[in-house]
Amino acid sequence: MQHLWLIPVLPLLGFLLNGLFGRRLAKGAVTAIALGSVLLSFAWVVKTLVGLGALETAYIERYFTWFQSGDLRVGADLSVDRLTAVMLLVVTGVGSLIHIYAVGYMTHEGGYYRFFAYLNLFMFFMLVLVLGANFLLLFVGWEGVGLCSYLLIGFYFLKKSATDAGKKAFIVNRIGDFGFSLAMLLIVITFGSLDFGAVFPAAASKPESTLTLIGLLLLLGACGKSAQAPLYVWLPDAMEGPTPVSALIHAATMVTAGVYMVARSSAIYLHAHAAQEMVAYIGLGTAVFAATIGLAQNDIKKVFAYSTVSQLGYMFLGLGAGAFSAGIFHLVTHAFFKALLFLGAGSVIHALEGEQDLRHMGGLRTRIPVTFWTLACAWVAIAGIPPFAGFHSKDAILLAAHHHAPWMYWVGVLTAAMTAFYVSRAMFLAFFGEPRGHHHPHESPPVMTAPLAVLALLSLAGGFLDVPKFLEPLFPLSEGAHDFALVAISVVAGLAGIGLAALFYVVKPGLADAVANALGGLYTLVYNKYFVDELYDAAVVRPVETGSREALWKGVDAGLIDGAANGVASIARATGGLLRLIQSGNIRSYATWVVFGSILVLVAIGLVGGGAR
Amino acid sequence: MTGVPLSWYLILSALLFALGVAGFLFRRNIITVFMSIELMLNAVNLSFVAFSYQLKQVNGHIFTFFVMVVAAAEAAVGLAIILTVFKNRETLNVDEVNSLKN
Amino acid sequence: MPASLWPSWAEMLRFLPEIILTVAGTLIMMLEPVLGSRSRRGLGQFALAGLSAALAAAVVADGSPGPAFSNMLVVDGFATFFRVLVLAVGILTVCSSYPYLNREGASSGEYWALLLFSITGQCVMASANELIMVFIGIEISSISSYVLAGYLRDDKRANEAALKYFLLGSFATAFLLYGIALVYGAAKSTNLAVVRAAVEKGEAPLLLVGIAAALMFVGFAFKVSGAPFQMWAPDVYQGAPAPVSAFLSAGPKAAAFAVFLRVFMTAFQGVSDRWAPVVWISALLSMSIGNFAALRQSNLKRMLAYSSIAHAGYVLVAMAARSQSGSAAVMFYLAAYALMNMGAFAVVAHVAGKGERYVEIQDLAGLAQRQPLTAAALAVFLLSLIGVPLTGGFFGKFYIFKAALESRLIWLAVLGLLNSAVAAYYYLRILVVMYMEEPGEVTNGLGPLPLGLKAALAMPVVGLLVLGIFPSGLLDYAVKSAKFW
Amino acid sequence: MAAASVASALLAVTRKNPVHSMLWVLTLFLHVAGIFLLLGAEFLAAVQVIVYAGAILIFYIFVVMLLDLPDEEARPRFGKHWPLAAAVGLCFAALAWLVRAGTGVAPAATRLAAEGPPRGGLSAIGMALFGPFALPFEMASLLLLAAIVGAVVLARRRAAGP
Repeated sequence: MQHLWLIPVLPLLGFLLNGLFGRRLAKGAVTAIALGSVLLSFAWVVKTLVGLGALETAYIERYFTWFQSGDLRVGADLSVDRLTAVMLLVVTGVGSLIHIYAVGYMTHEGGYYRFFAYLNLFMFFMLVLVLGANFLLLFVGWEGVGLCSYLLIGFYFLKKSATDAGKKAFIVNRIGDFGFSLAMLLIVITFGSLDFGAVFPAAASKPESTLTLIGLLLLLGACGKSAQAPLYVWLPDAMEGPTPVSALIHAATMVTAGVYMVARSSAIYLHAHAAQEMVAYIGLGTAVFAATIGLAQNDIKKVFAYSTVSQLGYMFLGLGAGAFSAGIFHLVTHAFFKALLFLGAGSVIHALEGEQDLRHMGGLRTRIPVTFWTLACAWVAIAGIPPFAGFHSKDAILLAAHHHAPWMYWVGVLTAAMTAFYVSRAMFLAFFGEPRGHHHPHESPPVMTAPLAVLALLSLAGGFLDVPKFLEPLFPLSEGAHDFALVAISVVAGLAGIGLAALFYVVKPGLADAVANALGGLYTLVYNKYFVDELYDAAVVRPVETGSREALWKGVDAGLIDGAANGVASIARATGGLLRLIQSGNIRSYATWVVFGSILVLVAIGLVGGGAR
Repeated sequence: MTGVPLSWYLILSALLFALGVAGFLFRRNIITVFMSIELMLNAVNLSFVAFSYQLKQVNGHIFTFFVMVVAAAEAAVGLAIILTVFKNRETLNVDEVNSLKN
Repeated sequence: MPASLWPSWAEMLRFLPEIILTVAGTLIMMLEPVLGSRSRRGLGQFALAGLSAALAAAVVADGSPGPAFSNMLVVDGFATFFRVLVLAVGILTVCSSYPYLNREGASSGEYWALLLFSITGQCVMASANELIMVFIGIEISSISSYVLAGYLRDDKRANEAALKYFLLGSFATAFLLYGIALVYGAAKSTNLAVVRAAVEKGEAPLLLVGIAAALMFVGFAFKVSGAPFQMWAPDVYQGAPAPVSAFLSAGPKAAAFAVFLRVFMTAFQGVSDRWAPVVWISALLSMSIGNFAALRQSNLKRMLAYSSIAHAGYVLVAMAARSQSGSAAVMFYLAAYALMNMGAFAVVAHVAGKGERYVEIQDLAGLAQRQPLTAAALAVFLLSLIGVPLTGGFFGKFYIFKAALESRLIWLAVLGLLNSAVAAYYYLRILVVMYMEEPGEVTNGLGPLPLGLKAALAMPVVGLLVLGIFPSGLLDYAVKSAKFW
Repeated sequence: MAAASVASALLAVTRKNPVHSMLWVLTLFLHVAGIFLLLGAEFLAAVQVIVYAGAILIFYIFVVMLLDLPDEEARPRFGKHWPLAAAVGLCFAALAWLVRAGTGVAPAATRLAAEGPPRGGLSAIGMALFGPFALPFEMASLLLLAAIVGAVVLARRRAAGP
C-alpha cells in the first residue's frame, strides 16, 4: 500500500481546518495549515513515485465499492500510471509554488483564510480528478474544480464584474458538463463499466459510430473546461479573480483537465477517427483565433489569458494529431512558463498597486529587476527559442501536426509567430521604453520572488525532461523524424515575431499605431475579440432574460412596446405569455387547464394508443 | 326497467360527470363550484352501482359507500376552508381569490 | 370471505406503523385539553416519538413481508421504502414546524394530529394493494393536507392556498375516482393483481381500460404536480406555511409517486405501450415548465415550488423508462429529493421571520457571513438540487438518466440533461446572493437557529452527503424492492 | 328518471341563485337514489337520501345562508371563458359515448341480467364491510376523524387558540 488517498486528503484537511476554524486562527496558523498541507501532499507524491519505481503498468488502490447497481460497479479507486505521475508532479509542484507566492500576494487582502480554504479545496478536487481510476471519480474532481474556480473568481465579491465572471464560468462549464455527463452515461450503456481499466481495452471491439459519439461528447466537456472554441469565452473574464488563482487554476492546472481527459481517453479517440480529427480542428482553430485576439489586448492579464487559450489549442492540436505525449509535454512546460507569466504579471500589478493596463506601464526593467529577469525566462520559453522549455514541446506538436497534415503545421507556425509577437509586445510595453504613468514601483517580497525564480529555472530547463519518452508505454511515439528544416522554420517564426514586436514597440514606437490605423476595421474587430461576447449576449442571453422578464413581470402594455422594438424578445414573450396564461392564479382557469390536459391524455391513451395492440 | 342496457346507465353517469365538470368551470360562486364536485362524485357512484349490478358483486356498493364517506368528509373540510376565506376576504367569487400567481 | 373476522398477528404487525400513528394522533387530541399549557408544548415531542416508533415498526414489518387484511395491503420492500421515507419526512416536518409554530404563536395539538393522520394516509398509499385503499389513503392524506395548508387561518395567503389546493385537489380526485370506477367495470375487480391479470389476458375491454388509465393518470399526475396538471403547486407552496410547503413537496408527493408507480407498473402494465408516451411528454413538459418558470422568480418559496415541478419531471423520466432500474431510480431520487427540498424549505422557514415577511431571494443576502453554518447547509441542498457530485442529487439524476438511456429514451435523456443545465442557473443565483453580497437588514436581524431547525438542517445534510458518498446501500435496497411480484 | 336527473343537474349548474342550485341538486340526488333502487342497491339508496340529501346538502344550504351575499346575484354568473368551458363540457359528453362504445364491445356487458338476485341488500353489505373490507372501513373512520379535526381547526375562533 502506498496510501495514495493521502495525496488528495491532505489538502482536504487543510480546507476543513481553515474553512471551519480559519476565522479564529492567527494568520500565521492559517498560512502554516494551507502551505503545509500542499507541501506535504507534494512530498507524498514524490515518496510514492519513488516507491513505485518504473510504473510500467498502472498501480491501482481500491478502497471501497462506491456503488453497485446491477453489473455496474464503481469503486472509490485511485490509480497511478505514468500519465498520472506527470500530472501529479505538475499539480502539486506548481501548486505548492503558487501557494507560497499567494502568501505574499494576499497579505493585504481581506478574507485571507477563506481564500486559502478554497485554494486547498481546489487542490483536493484537482488531485481526485487526476488520481481517479474511473470516469465517475474524474467527474467528481471535474465538477469540484469548476465549483472552486467559480468561488475563487468571485472572490472579490464587491466587484460586480467578478461575480458576473464567476457566473459566466459556471454556466459555460455547465454546457461542457452536459456533454461529459451524457458521454459518461453512454459509456455505462456501451461498456457496462466506468473503470478506465475495463473501458479502454474494450474500446477496439465497439462500433465506431458509438465511440465517435462518446468522443465528441467528451470533447464538448473538454472544450468547456479547457476553454476551447466555442466555449472559451469564460476564461478571459475569469481573470477577474486574484492573480494566484489565474496562475494556478486558469493557466497551470484546471484548464488542462480537458487535455488530460482527452489524453486519458486516447483509446477511445484512436478508434474514433472523426472525433479525433475534430479535436485537431478545434485545437488549431482556437490556437489561431485566440492568438489574433491576444495581439491587440491592453490588459496584461487579458493578453496572457488569450495566450493560455491559444496554448491550450496547441495541446489539443497535438492530441488530435495523434501525438498524445506531445500534448501532455506541452501541458507540462506550459504549466511552468504560463504560471510564471501570470505570477510575474501579478508581481508587476502588485508593484504598480493594481495597474493592469500595459499602456500605463513602461520602463520597469530597472525598477523591478527580479520580476523582469524571471519573466524574461518565461518569454523565451513561450516564444519557442531553443533550447528553452516551450521550444521542445511546441516543436513536438508541430512535427506531429506536419506528419498529420502539412497545412496544419503551417498554421501552427503562423500561430507561433503571433505568440512570440504578443508576448514580446507585452514585455516591451511593460519593461522597456519610458515609464508611463506616475507610480512608484517597488519590488515584491522574497516570498513572491522565490517561486518566480524556481519557475524561471523550470521554464529554462524544463524542455530537457523528456516527457514523451517517459510516456512511451502509454502513448507510442509517433514515427515522424526530427526534420531539421521544419524545426528551423518554427524557430525563425518565433524570432520574427519577437523582431517585429521590437520594431513596433522599441525601435519605432509610432509604427504600431500607424499599422493599427491602417488596418482600421480589422484592428477594431480583433481588439473587440471579434465581438463574440456581444454576439452571445445578443443571441442567447438577452432574449432569454428580456423575454422572461417582460412576460412574467410586466403587464401586457410594457411587454407589447418592448416586443415591437425587439423581434426576438417578442417570440420569447409569446412563450412566457403562455406561462402567464397558465399560471394566472385563477382557480377556474386552472381547472380548465386540468380538463384540457385530461382530454389530451384521454385521446392519447384511450384512442390513439388503440392501434398499438 | 330490467331490460335497460348497462350502457345507458353509464351514459347517464358520464353526462352527469360532464355536467359537474362544466359546473366547476362555469360557476363563480365557490360553494356552487364545490357542489359541482359532489355532482361528479355522484356520477361516479352511479357507475359503480351499475357495474356492481351487472357483475352481481357487492364490491361496487362498498366503494360507493366509501365515496359517500369521503364526500361527507370533503364537505366538512371544504366548507370550513370556504368559511375562513370568506372571513378574510368578504367574497365568495372564485375569480377574486387570485392573489398568488405567475 | 375469511373464516375468522379477526386478523392474524402477522397482519397486525404489517399494519403496525399505521396503528401507531393513528393511536398517537388520537392521543394527542385527547391529551391536549387535559394538559396544562406548559406540558402542551410537549405534544410536538410526543408526535416525534410516535413517528419514530412507527418508523421502527415499519422496519420491523419489513421482516415479515406479505399481504394483509384480505389483500387490501401488501407489505413488500417497495412499501417499506416509501413508508420509511414518508415517516422520515414527517420527522423532519415536526422538527422544523416546532420552532415555526412557536414563533407564529399558533402551536396546537390539532396541527400534530393532522400531520400524523396525513402521514398515516401516505403510509396506506405506500402499501395499498387495492384501489379502494389507494383512494382512501389519498383522501386521508389530502384532507389533512388541505387543512394544514390553511392552518394559519388569519393569513390571506394561507387561505387562498388551502382553497386552491382543496378545490383543485378534489376536482382531480373525482377524475381519479371515475378512472377507478371504469377499472372496476372493465376488470371486475379493484384488486391490483386481479386487474393486472385481466388486462394482460385481454379479458378487459381495451378501450375502457385505456380511458380508465387516462383518468387515473390525470389524478396521479395532479398529485405529483406533473405537467400539464402542475398549476396548483406554485400557488399552494407559496401560500402555505413554510414547513407545510416542505411537507407537501416531499411527503404526499413521494406517496403519490409510490401509488402512481405501483398502479401503472402493475394494473396497467399490460397497456404500458399506451401510457408510456404520455408519461414521456408529461416528463418533458414538467421539466421545461418548472425550470423556465423558476428562472425569473424572485420569491424563494415560489421558486422552490417551480423547481419541485421540474424535479417531478425528472422522476417521470425514470418512470417513462418502464424498467426495474427506472423504478429504482424513482425511489432513490425521491429519497434524495425529499431530503434536499425539506432542508431548503427549513432554511426559508428560518429566514422568513414572523408572519413570513422575508421570502424573497434577496433577503438571503450575506447569510454566509452572519450564519455560516446555515448558509453552508443551504449550499449543500442547492448543490444537491443542481446535481453536483458527492451529493445525493447527483446520483439521483445519474440513475434516472442511466435508466432512461437503457430504455432507449435517448432524446428524453438529452433534453432532461439540458434542462438540468438550465436549472443550475437559478439555484446559483441563491448561492451568489448568499455568499457574494453584503448582509442586508434581514440577515443582520436574524435570530439564532432554534434547536428544532438545527435538527431539520443537520439530518438532511448528513443524509445527502451519505447518499452522495455511499449510495450503494439505499440503491441496492431500491433495486431489490423495485419489483412488483 | 334519468332524463329528470340530467335536467335537474343542468338546472343546478345554471341557476343564478346558489340556493336554487342547491335545491336542484337535492332533486338530482333523490333521482339518483331512485336509480340506485332500480339497480338493487337499497342500502345505498337509503344512505344517499340520508347522507347526501339529508346531511350534506343541509350543510351546504346552511353555509350559503350564513354567508348570504345580496350583491352576488347581480354579477354575471359565467366567467369570460365560458365558450371554452362549454366546449370542454361537450368533449366530456363525447366521452360518454366513448364509454358506451367501450362497454358495447364487451361481450357480457350488453344487457343486464334480469334474473340475478339483487346483491345490494343490507346484510350482504354488512358482511362485506366487516369481512374483507374491514380495513377500509376502519380507515374511513380515521378519514372522518381527520375531517372533523380539520374543520374544527379552521372554523374555530382565534380566541380559542393557545
